[in-house]
Amino acid sequence: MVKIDLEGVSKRFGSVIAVDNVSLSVSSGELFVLLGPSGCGKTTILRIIAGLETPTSGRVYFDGVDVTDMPSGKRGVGMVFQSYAVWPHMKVYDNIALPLRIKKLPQSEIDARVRSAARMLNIENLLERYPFQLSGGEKQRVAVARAIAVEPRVLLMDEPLSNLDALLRVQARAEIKRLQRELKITTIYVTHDQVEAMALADRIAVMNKGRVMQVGTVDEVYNKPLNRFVAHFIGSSMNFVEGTITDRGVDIGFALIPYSSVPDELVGKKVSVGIRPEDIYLEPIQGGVVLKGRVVLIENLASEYIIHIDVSGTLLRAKTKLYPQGEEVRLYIHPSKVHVFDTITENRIHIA
Amino acid sequence: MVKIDLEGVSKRFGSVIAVDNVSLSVSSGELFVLLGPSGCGKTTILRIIAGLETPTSGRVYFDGVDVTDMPSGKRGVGMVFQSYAVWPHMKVYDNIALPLRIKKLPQSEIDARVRSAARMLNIENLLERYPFQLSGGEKQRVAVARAIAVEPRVLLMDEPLSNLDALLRVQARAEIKRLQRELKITTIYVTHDQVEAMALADRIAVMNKGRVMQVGTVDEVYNKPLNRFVAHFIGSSMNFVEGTITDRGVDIGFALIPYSSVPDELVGKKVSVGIRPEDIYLEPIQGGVVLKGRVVLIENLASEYIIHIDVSGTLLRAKTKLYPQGEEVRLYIHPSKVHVFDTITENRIHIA
Amino acid sequence: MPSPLRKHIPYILVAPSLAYLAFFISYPIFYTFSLALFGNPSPMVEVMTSPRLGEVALYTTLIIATVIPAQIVIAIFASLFFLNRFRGRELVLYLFIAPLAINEVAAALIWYTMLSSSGFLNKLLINTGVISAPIYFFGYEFIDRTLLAIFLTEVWRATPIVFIIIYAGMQMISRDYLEAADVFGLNLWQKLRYIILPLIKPYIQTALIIRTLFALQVVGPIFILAGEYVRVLATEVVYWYSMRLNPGVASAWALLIGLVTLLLGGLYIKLLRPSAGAT
Amino acid sequence: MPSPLRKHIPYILVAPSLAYLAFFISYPIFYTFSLALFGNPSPMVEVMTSPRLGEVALYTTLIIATVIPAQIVIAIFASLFFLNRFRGRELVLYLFIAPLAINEVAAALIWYTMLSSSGFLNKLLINTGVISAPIYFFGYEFIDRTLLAIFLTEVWRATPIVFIIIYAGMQMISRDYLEAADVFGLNLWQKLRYIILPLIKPYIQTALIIRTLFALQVVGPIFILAGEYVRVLATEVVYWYSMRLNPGVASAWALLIGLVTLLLGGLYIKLLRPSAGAT
Repeated sequence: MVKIDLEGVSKRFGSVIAVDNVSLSVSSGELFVLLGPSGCGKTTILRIIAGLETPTSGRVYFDGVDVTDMPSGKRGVGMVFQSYAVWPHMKVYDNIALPLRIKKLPQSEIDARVRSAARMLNIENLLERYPFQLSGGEKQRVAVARAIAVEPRVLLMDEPLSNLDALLRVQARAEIKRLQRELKITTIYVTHDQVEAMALADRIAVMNKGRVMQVGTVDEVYNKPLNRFVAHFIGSSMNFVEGTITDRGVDIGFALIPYSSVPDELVGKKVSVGIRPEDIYLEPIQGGVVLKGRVVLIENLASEYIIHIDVSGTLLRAKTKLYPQGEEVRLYIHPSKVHVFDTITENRIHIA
Repeated sequence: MVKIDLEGVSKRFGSVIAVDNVSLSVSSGELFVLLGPSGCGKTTILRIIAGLETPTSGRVYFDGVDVTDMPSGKRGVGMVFQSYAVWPHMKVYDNIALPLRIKKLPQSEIDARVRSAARMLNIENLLERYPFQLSGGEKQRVAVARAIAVEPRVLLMDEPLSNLDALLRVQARAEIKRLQRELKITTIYVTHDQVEAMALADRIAVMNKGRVMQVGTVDEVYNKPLNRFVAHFIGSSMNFVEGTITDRGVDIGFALIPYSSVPDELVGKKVSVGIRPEDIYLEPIQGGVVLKGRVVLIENLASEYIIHIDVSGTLLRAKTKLYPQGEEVRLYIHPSKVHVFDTITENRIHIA
Repeated sequence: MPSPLRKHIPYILVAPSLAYLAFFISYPIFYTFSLALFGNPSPMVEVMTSPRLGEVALYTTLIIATVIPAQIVIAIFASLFFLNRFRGRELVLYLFIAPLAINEVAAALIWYTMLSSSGFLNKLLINTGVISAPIYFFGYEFIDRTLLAIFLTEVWRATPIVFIIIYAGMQMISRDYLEAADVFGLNLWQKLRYIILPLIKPYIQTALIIRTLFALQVVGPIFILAGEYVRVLATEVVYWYSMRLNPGVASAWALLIGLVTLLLGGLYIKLLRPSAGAT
Repeated sequence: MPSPLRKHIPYILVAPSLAYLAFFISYPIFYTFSLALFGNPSPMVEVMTSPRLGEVALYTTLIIATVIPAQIVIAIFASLFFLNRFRGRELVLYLFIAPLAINEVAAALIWYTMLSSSGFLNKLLINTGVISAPIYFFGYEFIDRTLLAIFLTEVWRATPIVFIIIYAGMQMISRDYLEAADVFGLNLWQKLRYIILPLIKPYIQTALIIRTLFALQVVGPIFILAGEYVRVLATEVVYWYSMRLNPGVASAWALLIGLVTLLLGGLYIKLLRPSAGAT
């Protein structure tokens, strides 16, 4: 299993900068997720690692060996495409076997590998089918089986679950996680779905506009987002309120969020304050700041409610298991669950 | 605002029965959601109401008037298509205005209606754009604006949010809910996304294989699913365990879920027992049944964990905010949160 | 393998294609140019000042300006018709495009036979008492009717190709666009005018370009139906080459065909610019 | 409006189309049938027992069996070539399909001129000293070389249409299928063999059918390059009609063309059944 390093990788398409000076290290055996909105460059990075694109500048290393100019087929990567790219004119068996035949492996070895991969993905009964006879979930398994049958040094997955429906997606992601744990292949997984990213990842790189915004574990990117973009993108969509830092805390107009040790140089700074819907409570909490608001809309998700509340003209969303009693409600937020970002640079301001 | 009734509506395509003897009543001003997996017939029902399909048998009434054979254009419906169907060769203004021009409304009236609809959907600045210059979310708003500008008696929406990305979808669904509350147009909304359905609906009809499985409010379909299909489809995907009813409760092999008043005639019946991941606790609850298991996989979603636990060979998923301490864990479930279904008919067995 | 070499592989592999292009395609074209332009007097100048030019321009324009619009209109209505699913649709469709399988010369011969003074049409009309003496379609004195015969033959023979293009275009229109029109109360004619025609513009354009290209090249049918007395650009090429043994002037006429094709093609592209975003 | 009436509207609206079909399309076709089959002796029987049949079959087969495969192979390689994005690609592409804009008769005249005893090729070869006396391509004694000239002309003229079809097919192949092949180590030839060719089978089939259809109808170029001594199905139609004034036998030959077209079309469809699921 291989360690992958990207050193200052950039990629331009004409005048568009798809990837902008990205350096990353993926540890051996790790499940590393590239997360970001469409067009953020995550797929381009994956394709550069696969050898399907040549970077405009920068180098790619597999275990310290420069593979930047190595043809894709020589890199020993297995790839699962978003469209699955299961060749439509071949049976499932031949789809998995063709890459092995190309390598001129003995027939017995090919058969053994195809059947072993099929067993792992639970598609042994589909080997004689054509792709058009398969459901989306089955095609996805075939694509994964093809990728692991070549016994790759690196497994690359480009949004492999995005074409499945919600229930199946939740099951399939647990299967992928279990399979990766078992095979211990260094895996790079691209997705735009932050829940999927969190559920799968050992570490996540959050990307935006060709740049890496933050690399970290799930808890790091969720609890300490380094900038407004990461805060907005991870977790259920955050409430943002404009405010100003004072010597006693952050003034957000309709309330003051108290902090004890505000450095003098920050006083007067304009900030964006982010609060996650799940961090707004309808019942008193210890050390909580209280806000008064009016309920404008309730979305009933059965196991919880999303409550849209007008607080002095600002609309906040709260996620709670309590159904609000009456139109007027009190909200409670804890200063430690409030994220403060510089309005101009959008970077996190560490304040306590 | 109109009341809609379907009476024994069926639709066959060749030998395929898309809709199988469906009767429904949608109240005046209600937001009614048709929910089900793809191919369940929900879109066909919407198209029959729109007048785009003629039912093979059965009748459709608008306020008691039989409209089964009335051409679509005469029914006074506004429709938002899944693909939006915003005509690509016309500017946004003309897209909204064309249906009004066809009705030969005076120019001033047309202009007023287009601008009012655009204002409501916040697309006033897009009126001179062509559809290819719009994002998916903007196209969706144009489609809604076009549908409400005709001042329809019924608003029909066919998965209008399915082509948007996750963040936008959550925002757009709240907007649709607010708009519908404001306009009070009878609205029928088709989706395969159960979260969306719950967030929006006054009432939900859950469909499967051309039939209506259950009609009810969000709390009804979530807390008292009438059959295994509804239980599985609503909420995060349920754990199912096979069991047998005894005189003291339901025996699921590795535990007994106690019920005090089991009718004699049910004793010995084979049942499927459904437990939602959010109803499995890692800490003791009052009146809870305890199970022992071994953690096999943890998905960290930051604000909660999905924990895959092996309980005597059966895999259960629990959704919890607690991180399990060690491999061996105790699980607690409450009999009132356990759903019991007949293994053969798959219908709910009421037991307490 | 170092990156620069990899980049050149496609070029190296296709060197034979380039050679093929250069010698097999380009040479004959440039050869025609040189034949048409150089000489004393230049054949091109000869053609442009010849008295035949006016006559050729008239008939060429007349044929193209009647045949092609008729074909487009027929093709549009036929496409609307075939969009309906009905029993035996496939059979009728094959019948409709059957003339494609018939050689242009054979097609002209069929129509010549049918329209001749002792042909089917005259027999029918005489036997039913509509006329008492045969109608003559062919001969220098009946040049109007000969043009009608050419029109019928060309429409019969080449409408299927226009139909195939326009039908393909109509099938590409998303069903949703038409259903939205239904829901919002557009009737059939309003759908045609506001939705279908604007959306198939690119296909109409393609059909116009292809048909003009081919219509400018029709020789056989005109020789068969009109002998030497209806002169168009394409027949001039053959006439000057084969009968007057003057490859220079023939090449000049051929070059004119090329120029007119380019000109009309450009005009169609300009006039029928697809509406923004229509795809 | 009651439902049954609504259902019939499309039919009522298109009655004119049906009338058009019946009289304008079907009649001429049936007329040809009756000319070919009825008579004493039946022209069809006459043709099937005529000594010319063997000769016609030989030359028709020879031309089709050499020209069409050559066109397919050239078109496949050209398509592979044009799939690469390179500078000036559009220009080269237009140049490649330029012969489409040239009339078949004009094309034949160009090649006749180039290959004639005093034409460009002979001048070039004599001036460079490769040969001392001109090579004769035309005339009954040089029938092999005439066939070569026909081959060259047809390949030059009609390969672009094959190219357009096959190129369209290759562009339809999802990039992902080819990139998966790259990732899994297939080289260019393996990609062609295992991925591209199986996936463009339906397009090769279409190209074969269209080209066979049109190749069976070529008259002008053969008359120009080979006069009367290379006889194929299509030239027989014209010969019997115009020179022997026998519409019956001409129709019988025309009918034979139709039959052979259907036969070969069916054969291609059977042999090149698209692989399951390839779309």
